[in-house]
Amino acid sequence: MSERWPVLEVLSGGASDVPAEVQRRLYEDMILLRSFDERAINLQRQGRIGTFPPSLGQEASEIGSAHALRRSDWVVPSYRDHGALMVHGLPLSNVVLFAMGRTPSLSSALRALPTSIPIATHLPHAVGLAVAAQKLGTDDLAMAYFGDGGTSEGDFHEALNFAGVYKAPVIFFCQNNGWAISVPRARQTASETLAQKAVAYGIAGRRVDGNDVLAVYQVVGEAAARARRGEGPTLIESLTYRLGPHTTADDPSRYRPAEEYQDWKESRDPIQRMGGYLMAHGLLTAEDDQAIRQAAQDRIQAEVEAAEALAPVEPGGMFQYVFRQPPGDFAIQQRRIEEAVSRG
Amino acid sequence: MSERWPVLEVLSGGASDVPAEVQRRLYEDMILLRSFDERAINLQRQGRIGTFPPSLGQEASEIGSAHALRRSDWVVPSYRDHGALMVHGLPLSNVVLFAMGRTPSLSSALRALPTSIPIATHLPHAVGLAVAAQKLGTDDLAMAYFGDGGTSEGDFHEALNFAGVYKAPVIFFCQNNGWAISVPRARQTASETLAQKAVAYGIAGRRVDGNDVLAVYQVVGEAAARARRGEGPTLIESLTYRLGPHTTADDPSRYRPAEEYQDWKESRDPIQRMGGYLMAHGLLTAEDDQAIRQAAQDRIQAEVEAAEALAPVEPGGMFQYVFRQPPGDFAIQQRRIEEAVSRG
Amino acid sequence: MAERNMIGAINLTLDQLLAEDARVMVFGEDVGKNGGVFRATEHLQERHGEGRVFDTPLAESGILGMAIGMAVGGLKPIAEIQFMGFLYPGLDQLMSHAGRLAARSQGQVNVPLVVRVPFGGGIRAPEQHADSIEALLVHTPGLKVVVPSTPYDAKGLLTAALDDPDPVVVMEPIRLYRMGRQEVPDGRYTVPLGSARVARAGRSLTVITWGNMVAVALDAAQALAAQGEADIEVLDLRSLYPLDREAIGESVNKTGRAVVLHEAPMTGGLGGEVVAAIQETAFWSLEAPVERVTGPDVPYPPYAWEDFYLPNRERLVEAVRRTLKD
Amino acid sequence: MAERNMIGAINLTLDQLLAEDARVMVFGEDVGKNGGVFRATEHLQERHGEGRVFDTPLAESGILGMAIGMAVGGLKPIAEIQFMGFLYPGLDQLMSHAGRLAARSQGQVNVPLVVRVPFGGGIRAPEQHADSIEALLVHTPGLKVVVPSTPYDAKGLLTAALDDPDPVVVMEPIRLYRMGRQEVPDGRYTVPLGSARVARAGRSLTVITWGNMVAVALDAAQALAAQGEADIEVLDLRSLYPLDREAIGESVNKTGRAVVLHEAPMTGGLGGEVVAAIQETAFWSLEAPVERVTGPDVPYPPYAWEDFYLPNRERLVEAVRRTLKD
Ligand SMILES: Cc1ncc(C[n+]2csc(CCOP(=O)(O)OP(=O)(O)O)c2C)c(N)n1
Ligand SMILES: Cc1ncc(C[n+]2csc(CCOP(=O)(O)OP(=O)(O)O)c2C)c(N)n1
Ligand SMILES: [Mg+2]
Ligand SMILES: [Mg+2]
Repeated sequence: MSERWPVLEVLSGGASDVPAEVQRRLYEDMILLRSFDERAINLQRQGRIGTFPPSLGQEASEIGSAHALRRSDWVVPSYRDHGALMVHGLPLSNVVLFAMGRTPSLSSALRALPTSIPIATHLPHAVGLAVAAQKLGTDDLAMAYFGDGGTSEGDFHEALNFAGVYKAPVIFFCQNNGWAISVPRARQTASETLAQKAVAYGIAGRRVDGNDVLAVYQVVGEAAARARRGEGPTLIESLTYRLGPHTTADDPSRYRPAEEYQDWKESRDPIQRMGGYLMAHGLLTAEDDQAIRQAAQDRIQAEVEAAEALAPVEPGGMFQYVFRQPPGDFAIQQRRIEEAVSRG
Repeated sequence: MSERWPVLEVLSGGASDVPAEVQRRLYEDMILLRSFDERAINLQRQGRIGTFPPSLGQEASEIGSAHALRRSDWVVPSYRDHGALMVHGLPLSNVVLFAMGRTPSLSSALRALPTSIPIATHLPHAVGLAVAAQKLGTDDLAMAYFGDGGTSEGDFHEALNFAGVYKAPVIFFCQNNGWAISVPRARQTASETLAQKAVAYGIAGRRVDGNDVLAVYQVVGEAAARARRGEGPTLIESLTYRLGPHTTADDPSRYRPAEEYQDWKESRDPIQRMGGYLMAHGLLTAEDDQAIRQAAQDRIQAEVEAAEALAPVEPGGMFQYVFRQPPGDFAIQQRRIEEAVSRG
Repeated sequence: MAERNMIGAINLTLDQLLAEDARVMVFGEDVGKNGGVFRATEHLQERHGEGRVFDTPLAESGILGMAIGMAVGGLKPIAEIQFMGFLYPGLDQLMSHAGRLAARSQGQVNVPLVVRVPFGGGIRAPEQHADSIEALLVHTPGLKVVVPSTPYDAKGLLTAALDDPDPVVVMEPIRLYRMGRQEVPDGRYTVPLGSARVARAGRSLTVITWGNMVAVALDAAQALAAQGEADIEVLDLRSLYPLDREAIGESVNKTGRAVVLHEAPMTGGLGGEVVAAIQETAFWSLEAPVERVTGPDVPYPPYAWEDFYLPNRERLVEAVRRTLKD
Repeated sequence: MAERNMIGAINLTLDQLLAEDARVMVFGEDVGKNGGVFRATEHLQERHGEGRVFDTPLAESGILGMAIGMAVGGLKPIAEIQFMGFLYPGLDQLMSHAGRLAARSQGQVNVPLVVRVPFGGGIRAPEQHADSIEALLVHTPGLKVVVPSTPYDAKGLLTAALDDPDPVVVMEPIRLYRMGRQEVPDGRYTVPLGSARVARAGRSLTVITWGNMVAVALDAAQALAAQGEADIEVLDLRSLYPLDREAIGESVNKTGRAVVLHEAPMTGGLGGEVVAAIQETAFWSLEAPVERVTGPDVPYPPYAWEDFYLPNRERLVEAVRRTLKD
């Protein structure tokens, strides 16, 4: 079966026709994301933020996919997609605030839904956003992010089926990072590939080397073009690997073979691969690289400081946004809590 | 795609190697089912029973599939599968009682779950029964019945995926009768066939002419043998047609093209086809046929009389089976209702 | 203005809402050509086209999940779930998402979604076609829940639900769809969310109820009045979230006695909330314990038992008598 | 007998139940090699094999649906749902099936299923990791629901749940998993379903609660006792369905006053049912309105707000004082 589902690679081939400045930008954003995740893990260890889900190792998938979109497209993310959202325009300070327990999700004024913690149940929203774009006569699309584990949920199925029936302009971007917490991909489903699940819905399915940022950029670009032409949805399986823990609360050494991890870390790191490629094609020097890394650190430092500078939250905040038109009960409930707080 | 999913037919070929008495039995049961449904529609029109879902036109799928099972296999039916249950051993009087609103489902002491009205949400139960058979070391299997509409529910997906992962001895028998109430198959999913949905789960998929009772018998028999050998689940798409209304509360002329109906009725009726085949092969005479039909009428008459002879229900009946160990509240709630009834 | 039954009022309202705003979309299982299993959407596809009124695949979570996305994406979706007993596979979308997206996004996103769900018993339907799960929805933060008991309110509440910027579930009592007619204005009007209605004014005791059971309450009230036994006030809540706690308090403070009536099972039913609301707003006026007359704690039974299951006039009258005796 | 925390008690119980009956199966997301995200199933796969303790695909409806089939098919499944906030996509299986199959089959089939679900707040977890939806489950006919608040009860209730022939949901308060140790017998014992526990005897007022909030109630009771202000009785319901209405009535008839305490949102919460139960069993003893101290009607907030959301000693003490004043 897998010969019918070839894995697209670009970095291993010749020169890419992606403009040099875009290639460079992809590399910079991967470094920014990696640096941010490392910093966040540190902040968590210091007790300055709570549980955090790093995307270490998945930078090519996150960054390459999001760069292939327009700002007017909808991003529908899972909890691990601060990388894609950052590319779409999300300030990193929002990510810090989220991890500080000050926002329930990565929310923003962008064309993006807030990050969704329940697995795969956000996929139908992407279909709805795509249907809305269709009915409103735009050529915008929606792209949902989720993991290999997410393919098992019923909502994955319902979303892809609806998308097929309505030929909705939606991309289902599945980061197959090998694991759903401790459950390996092979125990998640008996299908040989995840891309082949597209067959069930009469829609397009693609596999891509998810640690090859140019390949990811290309495959999403193609799916987006198809969607905008009215040719319907695409399921993309991006083959990558989570180099870190599931979240800072997880210990992957309990369940994951050390050799597997070593292999991915040493020979398939997406940043090293892109860095090597850029250098080989004369698009990056060691000094550039140094400067990019320093700029990332500086930017992250500023974002963390911005987040930490905010005043403590007030009780009213949890009532504020639940409804646009809140019921009378809210005022009473809020007052009672405020009174207890002021007494306590 | 559909050339990869050929439709098995038998009646159009030469002589079958299914034993003559089995062939004859298949025919008899199809007639019994057809006669029963016609009678039930009549009873409903006379107000003697409530809403009823006939399986007119689907007799080959119902009867052929169930005959391929053993009594120790589990049947996991939808609301339209009194035919399969009858073959498995269900007294037809139970069907009448159900339609009289005296039982919530077709329940029985057989290895069968009660009929399920919520669509497709019974499919995971079949997986669980199959896993139980597996773990208990038997070679029994479970077979779930559902329709084309049922393939859209998330539980269809979760069930087939679990079955694939556990290589469970389960058959998913999908009667594609062309319609889910008023929604045609083509608006239910964009996949060209329903059988190809098996690809998503790495399991076997088959298509069969669902109005060809010998083909259905064969395809289910093969899937059963595979399941018993530990080779895992099969999704079967049985191509058939609902000749009647969805239920007696439905009016298909509102949504269904008359020509489509005429075509299926006149040239693809499963009973006519099998009758013709048996006569052509010298296994049935016109007098036999007459006798079979008369026997069916007599049996149905007896079953209807048995059901109608029962005494009216008592209030306690609705409390009786909810729990094996009911809470104390039940006695109080029941008493209050009984008092009101005796006063009223 | 014409006399209409409830299903007619709903059909008219949908037709008008579709006509007045191109962003309104009506969809669900069998709502298109078939016009809905209860005919609530009859002729709407013909009139407004397949782009506006359309069938979905058979998947409730998909319907509601897609509807959420459509609402966020700038449309005004009105989704139909065929029966409340088939809302279960779609509950997650209401509970994990519709009710949370506004809070989750800190107000960046909101979900102006309307879900119509026929519910309740009394029509001798097969299993799981008669469930009433208002208590589950009311306990879901971020959702609003309304339930009309008259054609007039059906139109006004549905219009108000569409106008409301938050997700609203409109529960439609199946048994009332074709029971009785009422003058229903042709023009647009709303019945505000959160306001109960005094369906009958009275002085001796308040029966608090909603949906199908309003008719039972009015019937019992009439019987008791006819016999000169009691003068019952009937409060039709109409809006279950927000709950009109003021109207509850006002009525019970006046009458001093109350019975709560609903068809869902007793334990964990919304009756408990109403009793607590009475406790909180009218304790010092109470002259007798508040009784609940409800369905028993069992799955809605096959229809041979339906008359035993559903609260009826006799059971309500008995409860009223007990409450008046104390 | 050894001192154990709650998670240790649960782990021990599962180990023993697996050992004593080959039909017992333990499964869910990450319960195998990883031993569960809270380590409730640690080492169980090593000890009992992959055939008995196994991971499932990531799909809650699939887990519970398969578990139902396994139960009917002759096994004794103990399914884990990772957090109560992820039970939503699986609710349909409990509501349409687990709770109905016995009635639906007129007793031909029953579902001896145990579902373990960590729930509740207080551990600064991300969104949807702290929900408490007992009210939804209690209102579902055919289900039993229990919630331990001590290591001893955790073992006894889990064993009783397995012995029970009906489907039982065991809600495990996450915050109590590692909070405090208690002597837990090594041998088998059960805590009967349907029986509340007087966690502290008192005469002035009854606080009725369950799960995490038992600790808050005991804390408040101690503070009020220390100041000589009041002698509070704390009733730990332990079993939410069946509900021990007798114990509620007995306690409130003795004290004459009550406050109901839970962390779920107020409206439609189980607090309403408890208030109604008091109304029905102890109305004539009541000297003041029953108050509810609960979470507000909002989705469980991000953890910066957690201490505002969760009922705490201060809020309970204030409510007790108000109730005593009347
Ligand atoms: C509906 C639901 N069930 C369970 C969980 C708990 N959970 C969080 S992440 C996770 C694994 C997800 O794996 P995958 O989809 O592969 O994404 P990844 O974390 O690898 O990016 C689980 C089980 C959840 N968040 N939502
Ligand atoms: C979960 C759920 N949603 C909706 C319904 C209402 N309903 C009953 S039958 C049906 C159509 C089923 O079509 P299909 O699966 O093709 O089976 P068929 O009736 O054709 O045999 C619908 C929508 C239901 N019973 N359950
Ligand atoms: Mg993964
Ligand atoms: Mg069909």
